[in-house]
Amino acid sequence: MSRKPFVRRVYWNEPAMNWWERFYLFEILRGLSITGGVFTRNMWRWITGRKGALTAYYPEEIRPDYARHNRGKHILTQRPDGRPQCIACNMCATVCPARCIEIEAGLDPDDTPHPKYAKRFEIDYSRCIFCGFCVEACPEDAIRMVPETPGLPAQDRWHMWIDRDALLNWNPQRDVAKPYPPKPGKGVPT
Amino acid sequence: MDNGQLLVALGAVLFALGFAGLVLRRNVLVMLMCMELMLNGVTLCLVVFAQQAASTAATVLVFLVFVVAAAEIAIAVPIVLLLARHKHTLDLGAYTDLKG
Amino acid sequence: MSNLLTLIVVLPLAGFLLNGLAGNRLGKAFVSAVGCGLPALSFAAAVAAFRTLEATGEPIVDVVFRWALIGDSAFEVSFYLDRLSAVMTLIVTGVGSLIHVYSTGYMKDDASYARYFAYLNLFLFFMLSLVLGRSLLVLFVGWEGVGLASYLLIGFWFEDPAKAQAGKKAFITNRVGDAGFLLGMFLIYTAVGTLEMDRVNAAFMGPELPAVSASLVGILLFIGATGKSAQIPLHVWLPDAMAGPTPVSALIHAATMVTAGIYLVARLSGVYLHAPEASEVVAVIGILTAFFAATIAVVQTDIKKVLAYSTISQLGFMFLALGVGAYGVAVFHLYTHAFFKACLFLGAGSVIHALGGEQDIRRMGGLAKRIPVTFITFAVATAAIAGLPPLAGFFSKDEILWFAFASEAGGAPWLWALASLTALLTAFYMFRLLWLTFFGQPRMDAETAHHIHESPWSMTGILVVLAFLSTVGGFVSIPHFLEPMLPLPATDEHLHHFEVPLIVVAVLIGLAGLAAAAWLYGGDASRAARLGARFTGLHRLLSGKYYVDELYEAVLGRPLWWISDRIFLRLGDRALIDGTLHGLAGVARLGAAALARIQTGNLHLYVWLALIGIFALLWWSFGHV
Amino acid sequence: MIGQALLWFFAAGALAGGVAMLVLRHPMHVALSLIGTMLSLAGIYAALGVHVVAVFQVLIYVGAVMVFMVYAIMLLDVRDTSFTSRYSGLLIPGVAGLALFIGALVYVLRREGPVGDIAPGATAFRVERFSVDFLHEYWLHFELTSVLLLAAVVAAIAILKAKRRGDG
Amino acid sequence: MMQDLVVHGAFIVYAIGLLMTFGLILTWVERKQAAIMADRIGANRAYLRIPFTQIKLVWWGLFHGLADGLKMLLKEDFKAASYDRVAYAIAPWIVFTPVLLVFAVIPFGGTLVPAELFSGSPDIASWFGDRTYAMRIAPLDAGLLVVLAFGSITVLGSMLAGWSSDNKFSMLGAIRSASQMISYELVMGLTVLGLILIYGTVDLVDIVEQQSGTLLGFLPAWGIFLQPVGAVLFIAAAQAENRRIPFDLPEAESELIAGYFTEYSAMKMGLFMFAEFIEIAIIAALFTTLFLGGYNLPWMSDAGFTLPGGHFVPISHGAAVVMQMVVFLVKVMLICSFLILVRWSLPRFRYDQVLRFAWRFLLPLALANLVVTVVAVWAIQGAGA
Repeated sequence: MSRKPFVRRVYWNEPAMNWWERFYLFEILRGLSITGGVFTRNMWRWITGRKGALTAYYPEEIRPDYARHNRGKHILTQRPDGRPQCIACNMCATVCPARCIEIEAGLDPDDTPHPKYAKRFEIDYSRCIFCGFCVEACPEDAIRMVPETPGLPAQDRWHMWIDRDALLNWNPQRDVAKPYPPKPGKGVPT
Repeated sequence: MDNGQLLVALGAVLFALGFAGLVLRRNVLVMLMCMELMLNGVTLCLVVFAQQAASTAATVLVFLVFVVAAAEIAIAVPIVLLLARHKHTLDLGAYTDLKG
Repeated sequence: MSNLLTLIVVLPLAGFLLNGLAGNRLGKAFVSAVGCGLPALSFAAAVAAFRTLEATGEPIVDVVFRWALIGDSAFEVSFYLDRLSAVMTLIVTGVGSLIHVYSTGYMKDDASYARYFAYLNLFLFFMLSLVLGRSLLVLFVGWEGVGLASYLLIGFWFEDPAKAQAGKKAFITNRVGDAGFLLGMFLIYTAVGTLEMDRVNAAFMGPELPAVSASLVGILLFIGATGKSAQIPLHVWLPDAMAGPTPVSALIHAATMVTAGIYLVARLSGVYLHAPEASEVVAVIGILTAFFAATIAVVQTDIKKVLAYSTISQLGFMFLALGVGAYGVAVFHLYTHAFFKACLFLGAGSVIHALGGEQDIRRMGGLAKRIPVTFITFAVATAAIAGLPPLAGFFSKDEILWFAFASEAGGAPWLWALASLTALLTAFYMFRLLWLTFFGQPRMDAETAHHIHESPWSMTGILVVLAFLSTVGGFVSIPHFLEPMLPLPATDEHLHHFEVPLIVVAVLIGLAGLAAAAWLYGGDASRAARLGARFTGLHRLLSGKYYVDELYEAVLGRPLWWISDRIFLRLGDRALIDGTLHGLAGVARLGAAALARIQTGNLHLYVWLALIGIFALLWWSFGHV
Repeated sequence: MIGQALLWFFAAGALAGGVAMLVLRHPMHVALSLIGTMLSLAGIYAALGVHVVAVFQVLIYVGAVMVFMVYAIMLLDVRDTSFTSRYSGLLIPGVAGLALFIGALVYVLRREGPVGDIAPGATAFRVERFSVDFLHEYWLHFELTSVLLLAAVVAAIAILKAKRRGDG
Repeated sequence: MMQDLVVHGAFIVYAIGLLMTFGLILTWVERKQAAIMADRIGANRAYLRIPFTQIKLVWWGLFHGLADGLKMLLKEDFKAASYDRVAYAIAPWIVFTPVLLVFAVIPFGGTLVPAELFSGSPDIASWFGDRTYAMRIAPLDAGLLVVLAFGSITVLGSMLAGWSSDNKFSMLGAIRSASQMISYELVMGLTVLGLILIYGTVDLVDIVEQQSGTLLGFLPAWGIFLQPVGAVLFIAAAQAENRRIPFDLPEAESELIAGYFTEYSAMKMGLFMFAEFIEIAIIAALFTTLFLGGYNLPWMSDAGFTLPGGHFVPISHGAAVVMQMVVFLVKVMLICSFLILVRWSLPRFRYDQVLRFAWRFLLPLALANLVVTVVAVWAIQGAGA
């Protein structure tokens, strides 16, 4: 067995430590004082009843400053009569990389322009990756994403299984011709 | 049977058991451990006698036995490791290099 | 503060530990601060201790701990400060600190800077425990310790085998002396029952003398002193010891360590007062050493070797003083010698530094203008050692001469005569050195000459301080300061009218040396060369250092070699021991052949045999216990 | 009363451990039973009131010796005849010898009569007294112990070096 | 006799309850503190619903520890095809038991005088008579040594666990754990030696009692002021003994999955975790005892407070006992919190760095500390004596 002594590789940008830093102990104390300072500060806030953390207390608290173009929620658009615009073509379900859309088609002979409709339209939000492909794929503009955040956390995974009615009821888009609903806090609705 | 006799007898029996292990077992490590057992029996007897005589000398002896045991193991175990690496066996029967 | 003496001793030790353990990591500034600061603190503590001593008048004793308890006698590690050890302590710490500072300049570019200062501090520690130790045992530890430090420092550049060899030589030569020292110590212990030197002195000065020949003790201890202080016949190591860095030569092999022998004899003056034979031996050895070393120095060409032989010679002077009972005077000369010899060595170091490592005086010359500070200080120190008034050497040497002449405890005119001759030689070779180095035409090659530069202030400053001390140091009358404990011997009343003429003679001697050197070397070099040609035999004898090394080789080395080869190796080892062993082995082999059947190599069987043995033992114990 | 019961309990534990050492096959099990014996002995010492020895029994035997042993067993995963055949060829004479040995010891013990009861908590084993005596009266032994340990260190390093050479 | 049993029984119950509570709570404290340090919210989901109501007791997620414990208990004990069933089964207990036993010698309060405590009811008071009890379980004069001894046993457990799992990662973890713990035990022993030199005893009660009072008039006479280097070394070595970050090489997740207990599940694994968390409490208690004066508060004695001005405020015995216990607990909690702070602040060492740190940094430092202590003690106690 040949023993090759371990030689530590020296990188060109390796910072040189002076002996004070090499001594290690004081640098450790410095590091501890930094983390300890953060701890005491947050702890004090926490004790005095304020929020001792930067993170949002999701889902009870939702960040107000999501990006403007964030699209976190699907909706199904409706025809003027309130029925979904979806024709159950399954394109969205096909294109979905996460395979989280399930559609069961139904036949409605009364409705001659659109005899096929979605009897069941369900999205598994525990698997959705919010890629927006479904919106791209839809030929009927039946599915859209709106700038909201879904109340995702749930006690069990079935609560994250959103069905058609819910998708319609969230904030149903009644008029196809109209653009997206007004942005929050952006003046009067058009 | 008083306590003293019990413990001395226990020490003697442990010594005998250790010796028997040394004689009987094949595995070198086990034999080493049997030697430790013998030392333990001796220590027990020593402690009993020391307690009776209330003398520090015996206590010192006990302590020395401890040290000797530690030193012995510190050397014996590496030797066994070397032997095992050399012969690929722990069987004492294989170590007959010192045959006269 | 009660533990002042311990503090004095321990501070350099702390320096050694700090520099030795952490020095390489913490950089030169740290090393310099620790290496120079702690000895300086030690010096401050020594001054404080000295003030306390003068204030109380009582010797300070500082018991550190009990070392060993053997039978009824306890050996303590304790320190003892009276006027004698106070003088020594001040010299050691003071000169030591100065040389430390000097070293920061001299060793600036050495790779082993921290190691150097660690060793130097270690040396100070041992030297201080030598000087301050109350018991001979502590003194011996210091004695051996300074030997160790000296060994380490002589061989400091141990990559050079010659230098390592020199270190070894010093160490081994010292061992010879140490044997005598140890024997003397044993003798003292059996006779007096203690090794504490003040008690030993008291015992010998007391009403009933210990049942031991004081002379024998004295001679044995003196053998130790000859080893450490480089006296005939153990002087051979000191010239070689110049292999070490020059500040080391200045500190160890000129100012402090080699005077340990003087200190030992002076410290045990009680013994020597009752040992006229021993004193006589001391005086004769001293003057012989002084004379012969001086003659050798006349022809040496290495600047440091000249100084080394001069050191041996001066130590001989000190022993002469000790031998005629003038202990205080010996210490006085020790004290002045520490200043001017340190100055000379450091000056030599400065010269060597200026010349980029050149040590041969034949390739120097004309340096006076180029390195003026070094020159002036060197000249002052040279004048001091030559005994020109009013410099320090004049006073001490003059007193030695006077007591050699007139002391009732062994003074004799022939001692004086020889000492004066030596003094003449001293003056001569020192001025020769001065002339060859600083005057005349430059003889170095052009490249070296181009680079000559004055040393940094950390070196020249020290030189100036030491030159100043060698100028004024003589006005401190150490003999009178030490009179209470080291009384001067009575002098012959009839000779008192010689005192003033002798001084005049001494001054004249110094001037004569100066004149002779100026005459011989002042002009062209031809005069000296002609003189050398006329006395070729003598010159060769002197350059060969009387062939003492060769003599030892022939008288001791070869016979030992022969004895160990022929008798011990061939006869004793191979024939007797090996023969016996082989015979026994043959017998054993025969027996083993018979027993080999049991040796199966099977450990279990062996354990069985052991079991049978235990049974046999038990059986026996049933019958007998 | 409780002390007596504890004594018997620990004695039984030690004995069981000792016997198990003879019988068990795998060295690790042997080591475990030896640890059991040692801890039982420590219990006995503690019950006798000699806490120092008990502590050292645990600290040195269990904490150092047996840890080392277990370490060795852990690293040496050799499976050879010593695992398949537990005993050397001399099993029956060995057991006979053991019986004889124990018989002899018991005989001696009975012949010598009672050892005498022992008082728990004798002062010889107080930490303070022990250490003071050790370092004052038996300092030579103390130093010799350190020499022994030094020798052990040197030997261990020598063995280590031998290993390196063998590998090289 | 009976009285001793009662009192010691109470002590044992208290100690075990204390340790178990600590073990449970610390699992939560660790996460919560990490969250707070990292500007997060942290464990706050587990709650306890009062039966038949909708009142949820969230209490900042305090019940996470309980939930963890229950989860561990109720999980399937998934047994690997282990190399050695016996060793596999007993290994967690070998780790767990000594950790609990160590607490036996740690004094968690001052002196208890039951008669004075029950001075209200003369019957009980007379039954107890004038007995006094130092508040710790086992009155051993070798207390500190016991701590070290039991500390050395836990190594065996981790080694057995790693070996018997028959798994490379476990084995590596076991080897790392053994070498690391042996190395750091040495450092710990040497560090404690300096303290023993200063206090002149290994009895923890004695050590604590010597830490009452003040140093130089204003500092509490705590070990940390006498042995500051020792305290740092001790806490580093203890952290390493406990195999926690930055010394968590034996169970480094990114390298060894979970180290020597990779193959363990359910409560066996829970025991390892529990032992680790209890050991934090033990280390904190030990540190408090050795370096922070145990149950002592500056200016407080058994009888009351002596304020700097000389003003004396007496307190009753019961109050004193409770206060001492509370002081001890508070100190232990602070140290626990500090240990967790360290754990969440420093990155992990490399394996060779851990050992080099022990042998080439901490050990020389401990030796130097020892030498300095020896010299100082010797200088202060007087040379000749």
